[in-house]
Amino acid sequence: MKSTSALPPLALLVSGCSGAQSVLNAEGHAAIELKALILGIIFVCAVVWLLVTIALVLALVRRRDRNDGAISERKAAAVVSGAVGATVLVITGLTIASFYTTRALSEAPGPELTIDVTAQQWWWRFTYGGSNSADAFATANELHIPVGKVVRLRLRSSDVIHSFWVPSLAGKQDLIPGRENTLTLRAERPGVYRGQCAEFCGLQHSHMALFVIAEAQADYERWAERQRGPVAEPTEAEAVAGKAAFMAKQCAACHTIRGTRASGTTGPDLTHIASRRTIAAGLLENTRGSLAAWIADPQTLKPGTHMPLVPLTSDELRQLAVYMEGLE
Amino acid sequence: MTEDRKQSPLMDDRLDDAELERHLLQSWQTPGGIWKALATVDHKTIARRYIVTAFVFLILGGLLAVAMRIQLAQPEARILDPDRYNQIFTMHGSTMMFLFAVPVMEAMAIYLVPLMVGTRNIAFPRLNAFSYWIILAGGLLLWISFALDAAPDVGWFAYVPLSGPEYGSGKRADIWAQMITFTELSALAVAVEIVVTVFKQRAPGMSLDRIPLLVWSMLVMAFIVIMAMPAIMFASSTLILDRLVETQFYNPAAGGDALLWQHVFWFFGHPEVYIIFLPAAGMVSTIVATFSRRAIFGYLPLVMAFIATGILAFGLWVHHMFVVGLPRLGESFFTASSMAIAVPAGIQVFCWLATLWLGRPVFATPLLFVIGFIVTFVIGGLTGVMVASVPFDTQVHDTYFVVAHFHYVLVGGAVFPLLGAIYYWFPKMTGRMMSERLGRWAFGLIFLGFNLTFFPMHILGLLGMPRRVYTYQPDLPWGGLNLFISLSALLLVSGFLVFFIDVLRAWRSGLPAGPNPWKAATLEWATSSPPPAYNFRRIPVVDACDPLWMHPEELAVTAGLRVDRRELIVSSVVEALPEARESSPRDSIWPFWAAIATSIMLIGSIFTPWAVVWGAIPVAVTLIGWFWPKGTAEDAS
Amino acid sequence: MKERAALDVSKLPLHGMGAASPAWWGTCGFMLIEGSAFALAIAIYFYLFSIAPNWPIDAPVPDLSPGSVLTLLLLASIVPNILVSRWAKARALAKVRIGLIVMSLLEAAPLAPRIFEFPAMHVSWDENAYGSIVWTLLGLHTAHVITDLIDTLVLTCLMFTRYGDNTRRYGDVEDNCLYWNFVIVAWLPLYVCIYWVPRL
Amino acid sequence: MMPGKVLNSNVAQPLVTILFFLLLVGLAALIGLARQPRQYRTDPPVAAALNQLRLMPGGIGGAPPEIYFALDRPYETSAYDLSQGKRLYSWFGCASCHGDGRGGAGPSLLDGWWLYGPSVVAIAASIRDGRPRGMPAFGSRMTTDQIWQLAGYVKTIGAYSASLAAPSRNDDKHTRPAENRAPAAILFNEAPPVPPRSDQGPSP
Repeated sequence: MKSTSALPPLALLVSGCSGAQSVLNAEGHAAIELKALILGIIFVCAVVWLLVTIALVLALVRRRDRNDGAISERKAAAVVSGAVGATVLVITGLTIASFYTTRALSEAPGPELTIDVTAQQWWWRFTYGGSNSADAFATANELHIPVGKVVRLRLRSSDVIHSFWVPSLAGKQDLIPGRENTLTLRAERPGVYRGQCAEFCGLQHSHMALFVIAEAQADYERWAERQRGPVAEPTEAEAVAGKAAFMAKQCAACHTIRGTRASGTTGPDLTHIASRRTIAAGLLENTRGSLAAWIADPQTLKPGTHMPLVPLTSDELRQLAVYMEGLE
Repeated sequence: MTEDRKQSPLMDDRLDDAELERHLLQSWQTPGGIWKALATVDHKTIARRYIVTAFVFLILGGLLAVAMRIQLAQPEARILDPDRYNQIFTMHGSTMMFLFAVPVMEAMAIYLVPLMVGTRNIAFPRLNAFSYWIILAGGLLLWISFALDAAPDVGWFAYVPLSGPEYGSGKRADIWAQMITFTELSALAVAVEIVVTVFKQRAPGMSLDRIPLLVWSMLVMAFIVIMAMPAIMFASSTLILDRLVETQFYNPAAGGDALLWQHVFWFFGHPEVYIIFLPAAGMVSTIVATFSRRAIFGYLPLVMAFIATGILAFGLWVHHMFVVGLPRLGESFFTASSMAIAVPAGIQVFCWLATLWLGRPVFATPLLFVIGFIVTFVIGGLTGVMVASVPFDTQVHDTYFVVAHFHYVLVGGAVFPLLGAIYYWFPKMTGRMMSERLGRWAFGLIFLGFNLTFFPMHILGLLGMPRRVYTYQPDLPWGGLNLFISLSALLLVSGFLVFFIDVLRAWRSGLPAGPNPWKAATLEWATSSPPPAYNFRRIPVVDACDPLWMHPEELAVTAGLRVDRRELIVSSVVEALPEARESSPRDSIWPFWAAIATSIMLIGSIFTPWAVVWGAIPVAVTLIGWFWPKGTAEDAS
Repeated sequence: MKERAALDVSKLPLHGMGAASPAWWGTCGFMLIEGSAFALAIAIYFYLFSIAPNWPIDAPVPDLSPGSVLTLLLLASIVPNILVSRWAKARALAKVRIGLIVMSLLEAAPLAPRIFEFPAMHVSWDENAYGSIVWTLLGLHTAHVITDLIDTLVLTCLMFTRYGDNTRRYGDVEDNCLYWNFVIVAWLPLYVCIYWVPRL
Repeated sequence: MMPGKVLNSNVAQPLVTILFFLLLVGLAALIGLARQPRQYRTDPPVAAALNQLRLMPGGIGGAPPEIYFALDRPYETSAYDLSQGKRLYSWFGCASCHGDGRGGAGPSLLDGWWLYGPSVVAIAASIRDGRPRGMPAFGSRMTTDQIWQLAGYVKTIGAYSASLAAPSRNDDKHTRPAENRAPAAILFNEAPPVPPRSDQGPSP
């Protein structure tokens, strides 16, 4: 009933813009190290499991002689001690391996770029260039980084505990209220990497995705330049009407569009929303249709989200979507 | 005392067997009637209730799991809304951990420990009755709140600040915290009973090196409960204080700390796993020995491994917190200690393998479950080694890999042995045999269904699927595996269905078992099945680890106990030399009233802190009623 | 299975005392549980201490006098407590009765300075984490004092009834004395924590 | 002897347990009929109906629309809506004038004096349409649903007695007891109120 209205935009879901979100698809410095360690440990453990299972099967089906009592008891004691010794060796080896990986990961050189990450229910705010410098800008749910550069993320939460996890680039790190954590990334290859909140954070924990876009330094600079720049002024009549609706309706109270009256900080910064691949923290592909669907009824698409259902006429809705689409 | 001597009470050495049984029954049996049923303190009756209750919660928790699997079978499914889903996974975890796994292991201890150490009732039987009513009240609190749409929705470890005053609106988190208080209260009571029963009520001659391994494992489990549960009681109380009267334990703005919760919770939460696993290890040791037809290989190393596990269990809670940003050096220490616990686990597995190797295995259903246990538990243990590694854990923490890992440990490591134990001790508890044919079916379906359900979750985790998501998007490569898992879960459910059908069938019309159907070695098989209210006609005297194998024809017993009152033998801790003829309390309704008074106080305190004050008065009154002497023969000295 | 009488236990006492009594072990078990709880509370005190920029948080150090008076009162009750325990072991009914009355008073006495201890913290439980933990420590210990006081009062009444002169009751008195000693011993680290650690 | 035999302990115990369960699950189902699920989405027609505030002349006091009662007064009784209201209190900058509730540039919300009457509908109207002497109108900035949530919250913090459904303290530093613990009654005489007019609601 309610959900049928949600299906068309859902069916339009992203095809090209979701990078794989997989530990095994390692494209970052840390993730590559981790993948090697993970596969190594899994291999060792698989061998151990195989040996134990073989021993179990043999113990169950072996042919039994009449009187092998006392001798085999002693032999068994020797074998068991040997196996315990082997266990000690294996886990010592794994401990050392894991220790060296930890050390290798924490020996990264100083950061060439620092980005502030603030998590809130249920989206990500990325602030570039410090919070009060003139050319600082904020974006949401989409993190652009230059390939091959060491990027340091300052992780903070403004409500509950979240966890920043982009498996193709690095292991996860929690964002904890009252504390600041850091995570260092270095993408080795350009690409789009999907990530997701990994610590249960309430109703819409499932829909708190982000994309990391690693691109060549020049592309990154171009992107940052445009983000820093002013908002695109609407020219089309529909878009102009959309802007008016945006300012007149409740939208402006929570969202910022730099260069306009809209300066709310509760929701994501929309100055360059059209440059993003998805909306609503990775929920929908960023198209006019899904923008309209999202604005029309966020609570059906993402029940419990803090974006309220604002009653709009269909004209207003279309105009708003057109306006949003023009905010490149 | 002199008075009693003059009256020369009825002693068991002057009676023939039939006469003795009649008198013992008169002293020990609870007469029929609902009212009397509420007052009984027989450990077997209470344990049976505990077990039935725990399995009811297993079924309820399992149904929740099925609901989650239906929701996750396809991407963006809208069968459950996120609020309901969050309540369901919280209920599933809390029910399985606090209302099924821990209570059922304690229940097995309550049933088996007194029988295996050769005594007539558990120590503090009234406390035992109390503990049952308390856990029942806690379970009902949780499930009634679920029916009221007010079930906790913060996960079974209820991290603050999500569960704290600002973000956990309503009474949901308070209900979770108070449910914890109920279950811990009952667990602590049972732990004390087990410790004292094992220390002081062993049959004469059952020195420490002759204690059955199951009893050892239960003893270590009881000590872990005693050391670990205060942590969770403290955690849940401070949470409710934060929410109700504004203390600031978890508020960073006022000097508190969100991570403090995680430290305190996991200081309990990790040992909790061993509270569940160690009894299972004891069951495995027992079943392996019985069906290998030989004494367990490596009794001493096994005991040492149990104790080492119990101690190490307290040194690795931080491995649940590897991604919260603690200093790396400290994390490396916890990697080492977490890995180290693989050594005692390895010792146990190798000793069981050696026992099977040296013995002549009989492939009865209990042994099948043990074989399934070894295969799956080793996987769970090895993935445990994996997540103990800090760098490994940063990738799989809070993903389906971890979900797979702990289901392998808890279902593979504890539920498989438990099901084996039910098949093994069912004849003792009911006097009837379960079906071998259905047992094989149940084992086959559960083993296959379990592995098909949970093994793919490892892969899902590596493919990046976080846990506790109510849905996922269709473009993510998780759909196929999730559908496969949901279908496999049906197989697992059908296996449990066969098991429960077998239980019901056997309870009604199973073949009579006789006292010792498996030709086992420990004392519980020396009495009839089911055991009479007094457990043993005469208390056995023990001179070996496997008394019934050493002396298959006759049982050495004591003589000289009174039969006109409930009397048993208290013996010394190490050598089990008899020290006194102690009386065991009669049935009493007071524990029931005390449990009701305590429940009113605890539930009231969800709503107002003053409930602790006015609620304490009826609790004190019922406790005085409980302990006030009634002038029965049991009070004589 | 045939039974063979191997051991005659008819000469054993009908109730063990001290370590031969399950009740004694039960008391020890509960002391272990509560000891763990106290140890944990102290650990949390130091945890909060370690993350706070200054300690106590936004409050002067607590006044020494009520806590010290309470400590002295508790320590003073050790001697009569041990005496009562000995009399109970010797089954001296009259002495135990008097001793229990005295102990009831001595156990109620610390509640008076305890009332003044809470304001002496100069911080309310809801002001900050420091206030929360010291109030919790005091509250936890007060709960133990009150529990043991009620136990002592009930035992005192019991000793004046016809059930009084009974090995079990004497055992109960001994266990109660043991528990009161635990309440005293548990207080000492709390006292150091609450009153002296902030002064370091 | 017969009933005793029928109800011998072996059969009676599981029976008692199962009976107990059935009884209590039945009880739960009964109470369950009265349960109140959380609502995240207000249907636009419902929101429009909720927006029909019937106020007395002068905007003082009034009656909520019929639908408010049909919905069972959710904004005053649902803990979820109340805590959402609390969130909105900080998100929409109420604190810049009303402080933590004790007032500042704007009047105190905790002293028991309601300039326009203590009914939730008057509070909602104040938020939606604004009031003379500085209270801005939020009708264009908040949705009807949000206005009601905020109004419910504001009514709770200034209530005369604590209610079971109430949000509790914030994790930021706070200066007064949380809403769930103490109603504002302890602050009723704290600040001298603006001199009351008889038509501006009852005094405490």
